[in-house]
Amino acid sequence: MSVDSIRVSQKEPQVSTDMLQRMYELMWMMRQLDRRAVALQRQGRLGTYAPLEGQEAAQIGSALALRVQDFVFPSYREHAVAYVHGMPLKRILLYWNGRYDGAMPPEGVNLFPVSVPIATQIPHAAGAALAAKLRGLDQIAVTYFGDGATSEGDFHEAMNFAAVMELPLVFFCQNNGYAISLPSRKQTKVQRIAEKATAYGMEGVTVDGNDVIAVYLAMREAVAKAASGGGPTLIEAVTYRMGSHTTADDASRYRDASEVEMWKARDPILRAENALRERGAFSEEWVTQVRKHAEEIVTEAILDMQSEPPVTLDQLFDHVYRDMPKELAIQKQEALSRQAKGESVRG
Amino acid sequence: MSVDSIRVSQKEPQVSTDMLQRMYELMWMMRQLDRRAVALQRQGRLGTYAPLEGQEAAQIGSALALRVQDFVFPSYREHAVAYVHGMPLKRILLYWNGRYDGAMPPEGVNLFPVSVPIATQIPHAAGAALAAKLRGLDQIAVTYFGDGATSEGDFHEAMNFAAVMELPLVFFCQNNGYAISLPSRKQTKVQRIAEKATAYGMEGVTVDGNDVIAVYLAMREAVAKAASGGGPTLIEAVTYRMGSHTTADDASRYRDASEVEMWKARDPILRAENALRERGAFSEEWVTQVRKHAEEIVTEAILDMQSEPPVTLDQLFDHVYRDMPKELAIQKQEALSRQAKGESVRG
Amino acid sequence: MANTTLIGAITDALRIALQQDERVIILGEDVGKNGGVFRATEGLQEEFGETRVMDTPLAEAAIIGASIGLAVNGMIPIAEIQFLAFAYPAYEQLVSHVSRIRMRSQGRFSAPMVVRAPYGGGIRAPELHCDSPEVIFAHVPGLKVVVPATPYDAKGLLLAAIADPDPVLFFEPMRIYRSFREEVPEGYYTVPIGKARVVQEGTDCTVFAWGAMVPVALQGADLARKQHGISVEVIDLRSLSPLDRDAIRDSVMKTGRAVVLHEAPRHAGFGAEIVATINDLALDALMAPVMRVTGYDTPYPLFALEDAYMPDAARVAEGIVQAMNYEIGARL
Amino acid sequence: MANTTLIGAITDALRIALQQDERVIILGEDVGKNGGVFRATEGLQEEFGETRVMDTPLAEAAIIGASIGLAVNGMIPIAEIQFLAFAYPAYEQLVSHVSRIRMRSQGRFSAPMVVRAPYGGGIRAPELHCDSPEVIFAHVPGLKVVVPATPYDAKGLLLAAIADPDPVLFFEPMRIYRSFREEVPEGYYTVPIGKARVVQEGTDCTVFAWGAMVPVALQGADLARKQHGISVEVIDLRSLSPLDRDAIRDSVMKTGRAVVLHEAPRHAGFGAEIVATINDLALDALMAPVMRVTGYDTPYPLFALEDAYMPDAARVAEGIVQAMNYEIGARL
Ligand SMILES: Cc1ncc(C[n+]2csc(CCOP(=O)(O)OP(=O)(O)O)c2C)c(N)n1
Ligand SMILES: Cc1ncc(C[n+]2csc(CCOP(=O)(O)OP(=O)(O)O)c2C)c(N)n1
Ligand SMILES: [Mg+2]
Ligand SMILES: [Mg+2]
Repeated sequence: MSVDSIRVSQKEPQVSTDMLQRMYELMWMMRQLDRRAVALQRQGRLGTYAPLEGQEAAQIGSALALRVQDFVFPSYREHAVAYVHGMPLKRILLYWNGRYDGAMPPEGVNLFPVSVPIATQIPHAAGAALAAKLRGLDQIAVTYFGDGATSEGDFHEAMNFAAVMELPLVFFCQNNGYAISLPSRKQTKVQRIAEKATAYGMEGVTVDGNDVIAVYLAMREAVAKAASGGGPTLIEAVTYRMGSHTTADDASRYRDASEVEMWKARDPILRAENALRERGAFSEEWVTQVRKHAEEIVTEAILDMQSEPPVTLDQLFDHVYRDMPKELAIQKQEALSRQAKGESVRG
Repeated sequence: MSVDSIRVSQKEPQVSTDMLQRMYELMWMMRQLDRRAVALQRQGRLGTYAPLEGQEAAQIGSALALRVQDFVFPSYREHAVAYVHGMPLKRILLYWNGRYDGAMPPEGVNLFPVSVPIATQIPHAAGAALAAKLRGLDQIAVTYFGDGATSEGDFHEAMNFAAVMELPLVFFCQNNGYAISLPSRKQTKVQRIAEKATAYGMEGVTVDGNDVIAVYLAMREAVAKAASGGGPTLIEAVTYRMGSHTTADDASRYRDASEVEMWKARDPILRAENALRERGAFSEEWVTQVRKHAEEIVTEAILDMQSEPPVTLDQLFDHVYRDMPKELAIQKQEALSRQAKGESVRG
Repeated sequence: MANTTLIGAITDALRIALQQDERVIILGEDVGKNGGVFRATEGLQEEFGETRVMDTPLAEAAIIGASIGLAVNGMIPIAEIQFLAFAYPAYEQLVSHVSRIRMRSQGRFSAPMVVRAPYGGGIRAPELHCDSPEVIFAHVPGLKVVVPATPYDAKGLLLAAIADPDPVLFFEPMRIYRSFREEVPEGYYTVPIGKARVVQEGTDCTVFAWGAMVPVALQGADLARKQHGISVEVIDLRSLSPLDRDAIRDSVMKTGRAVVLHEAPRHAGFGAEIVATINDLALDALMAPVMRVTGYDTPYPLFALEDAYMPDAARVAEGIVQAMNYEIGARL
Repeated sequence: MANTTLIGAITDALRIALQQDERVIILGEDVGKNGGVFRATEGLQEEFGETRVMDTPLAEAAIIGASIGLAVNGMIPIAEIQFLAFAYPAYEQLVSHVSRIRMRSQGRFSAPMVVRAPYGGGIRAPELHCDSPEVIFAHVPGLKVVVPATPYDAKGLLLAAIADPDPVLFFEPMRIYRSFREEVPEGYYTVPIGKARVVQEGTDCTVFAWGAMVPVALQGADLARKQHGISVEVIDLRSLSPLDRDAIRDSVMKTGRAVVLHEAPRHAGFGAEIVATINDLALDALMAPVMRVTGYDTPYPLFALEDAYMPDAARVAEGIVQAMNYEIGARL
């Protein structure tokens, strides 16, 4: 068990420069998306949004280590994971605009919808991993959650299930130091979330969550282990949320500016930039290109999101059950006739 | 942390012979009660009952280490704990006869009623310990539960609360090897339940649960630690339930006779007898006296239980709220008039 | 045809489902070697192996939560909760996830699964084994709630539940697990979910019941007939969600009087929904208030008091007679 | 008198309770430095210290479970659940323990405590923040369920809840946390739990509502008056358990028609209990079926659809008009 060691990627040059550039591109793009989303929310053009800034390395490093067939069960802040795993940016934005398209990955993308109630997605991952095992699939399940989630019963029950059933599963905890306003030291008495794995007889790994390569390597190892029958791993990626909990939150109420400054210096994108520079793979041209590209993609996604047709009442009624019960069909008719009378549905 | 060492009491002669004799007496008495209760159930004179045979040392050793003011939150099998902490035997029996008197300790006895839903009592203990701490009382809380209970979310959440809040609390797990039919190795991947304490930054102790002195000493230490502000401890007492899970269960369906035989050799009463013999404090006269006394007490409790007056409808209606809502008062009147018309209340 | 009990019919249905469809698995506490605490899964692990009939750790939220993952990833889990009152810790998973995954993903994912749980009182069981919290599940859109009252229905409804594309909660009235036998067809058949059953026709008053209260309804009807010559229709709702509102309307339109019977406390119990359904669809025919014969508004008591708590035939007959004797307008 | 919002009145009540009684403590997620996600506990930790206003780890079952232990051991805990939909994991503790400890111990122990939780929709909140599951709590004997609709009531009912010898669930309609202000007395006063409030008198039809639906009821009543000259009585139930059945009876005996309004899905929602209460006590006066204007039988949707889902004034007026236009016997 490597619970107490924060892995340092520099010792392990197992990542190609191409890959590192790809990581950088993705981190840059997601940061753009994130900042634009916060701005859109301020303008009233997006609902409450949960920003990820600061956690790009943890999310992208881990998601890049997954295979397309692996099944991801995210919390609500894993926009970058979702994107890397195949969810279009437009849909990610639509979710935060209160639209179901955002909870619906394209066919073939094994991504469960966002789970808002904390830790509730973790047992789902255990079930999916069990299904993969029973069906003999070359597939693992991965679940993402925060430091706060580890206090919930669902985390515990799922960890225990996975360990005792030796499931192909990676528990990926982004320890960003806070659960809304609660600092980790008031959340748990252990120094490292990864220590919690001990209680289940599971391997726990702590990784520097702002080091994209370190995260990638730790995840790749855990995925390989799970896929080859080695059972589950708990990975703790130590990171920091630079912004507020959501756009409805004001982090300055409970965090010191000095702490935020300290973490700014550990910025994951800067770190990747430095790593690229060391390899001589960072140029102004290249990065200008990267930024321009990101800008384009993000802008396009936002425009796409905004030009989405209004929602229809079908989305409210048609998928409660596969076959609509009679009473619900009557209610749908009533709703349609109310709508026809002039009440409109917000889009 | 002494997670991996099963403490051996013989090395620590910190228990007086008087105390050891008292332990023996209590164990003997509770075994009598237990066997009589099983017999009563077979005769239809008691409801479903959860026998404790085999777990006398774990229960009595630990309960004797408590102070009268300490607040106990038991599961459903802790009849011996309840008795040692001040609950009359008669009431213990009444509970298993479906009577509320059995869930109501005498004034001054800080014993919460039996908790049937597994692990749900554990957070209560955290709350009581927090109250003691906030009020500055010289009181700790103790909660009892089984190996199976450690898989429930409530166990986890309460352990975390207690550790992070440094509560005066002892978590006492009787690991009797089974949760109904599920053997511990299918319940959890760790060898020792006490290892689970690590996840919370709590001390975990495994003790030979069939060695009454060892249990007593471990508990005394944990109680002293909690009482002096040292925070919570998880104690695992390794023991075995000799009988079935309840009188509605048939343990032979899922346990080998050879396993049961092996544990018979580790009988806690026999072990205490040997310890007394070593100290020259065990004689046939004495033990005859002990048995006779136990017999008398238990028989008296059973007779008392059986001569209890029939229950009244007051017990159904009067304590749902302190002040009976109007609608409930109407319902009580209806029930009373139905009863007057000839329907009787089973007692 | 086999002469079997309600629980025997359940075991039969489970065996058929395991045989027919490889995706079907059973999971829960003590369902394996022990065959469940009521023996509903008796012999199934031996027959189908540990990967089809799996004992889980003691954790209801995880049993239901994992079932969702199993279902969205290609399996058809049948989860057993040992007693329905122990499903409370899984309520979150049921409400926030099981019931919503189809809608949340607009059909991209779904959770075809069955949750079986014995429930109800009357067998001198220990505390908290006897709750009848049907209403808290029936209220949740996206779930179906089914309660069989006969061996025939138990088998047919359970097989329908397993075949259903949506999650079905299947509540088993343990009081009548073994209280009578009936001929049940061998092999596969289903009873449609959402259709009530007219147990006995009558013209003066309808009694609505489900599960273990159906035999009580019949006894009460019998008393009312013998003592007062009242002709009572008895309807077994079988499914609380979806509810067969047409059957409720049709019967009350005919009889003009109704009694609702359930074990749960009255206040905001499922009986209120039946009264409201009659209000919605058959108010004009109603010649007396619908009588609610239910548990009192107290927790289900320890068993020394359960006979006083549980509705019985006398109370049903009392409700029927009250409905018959009611004079419209008397209270105005 | 202070001019304050509903949430301001709650903060005021909490401050008074903390001042008055040393046993009172507040616990929950983010209630301390952050003052709660809605700022209901703003400034209280600073004023009373970390031992009176305590941030807890993220674990609802433990928050409620620990509150029981606190209460039986001499404290009066006020637990905050961040949003009511996150109380589901604590449902077990509420049903199996909070509600039963007095009865189980025949009064030897009791759990005087308050659980506060914002609830309901209409504010474009993220998914699963908007459920209105009142009925699943109102059904549970041993609990009281209170919902304020005005700043005055919020303060008085909350202080009554804190003084109550039994556990009270206090559900706060977040949609009207800050939507209007009203004069509220300074200092201590209580509003009795279990008494409904006649918001507006009327003669033709009664609308029953609570929480954020009370203003909607008033708007709907206004529409009905303006467009159709209908005189509508509006009653704010304030407490769903105990329910003021007399107030329901009295009003319907007078008006003869009723509309029940709530956000939750209709099926087995609390509206059914109101219909059933009218059936029990005022059927003879009823000139039309009670109309249920409620959320549809779907999960509370993502917010792009919430306006379509939530009952509004137009739907209330529609319900009133339907009740007025109903011809008795037309369906026979
Ligand atoms: C069961 C539940 N309780 C409370 C909340 C409200 N809530 C939303 S996010 C959050 C903090 C989560 O912290 P953490 O798990 O560390 O994730 P992070 O937000 O830091 O990514 C809380 C308390 C919730 N969504 N679900
Ligand atoms: C929440 C809950 N789930 C299931 C049960 C049914 N049940 C009663 S005892 C038991 C096993 C408990 O095992 P353990 O915790 O080891 O305690 P022991 O019986 O061995 O003392 C189970 C599953 C229950 N009472 N509560
Ligand atoms: Mg966090
Ligand atoms: Mg055990």
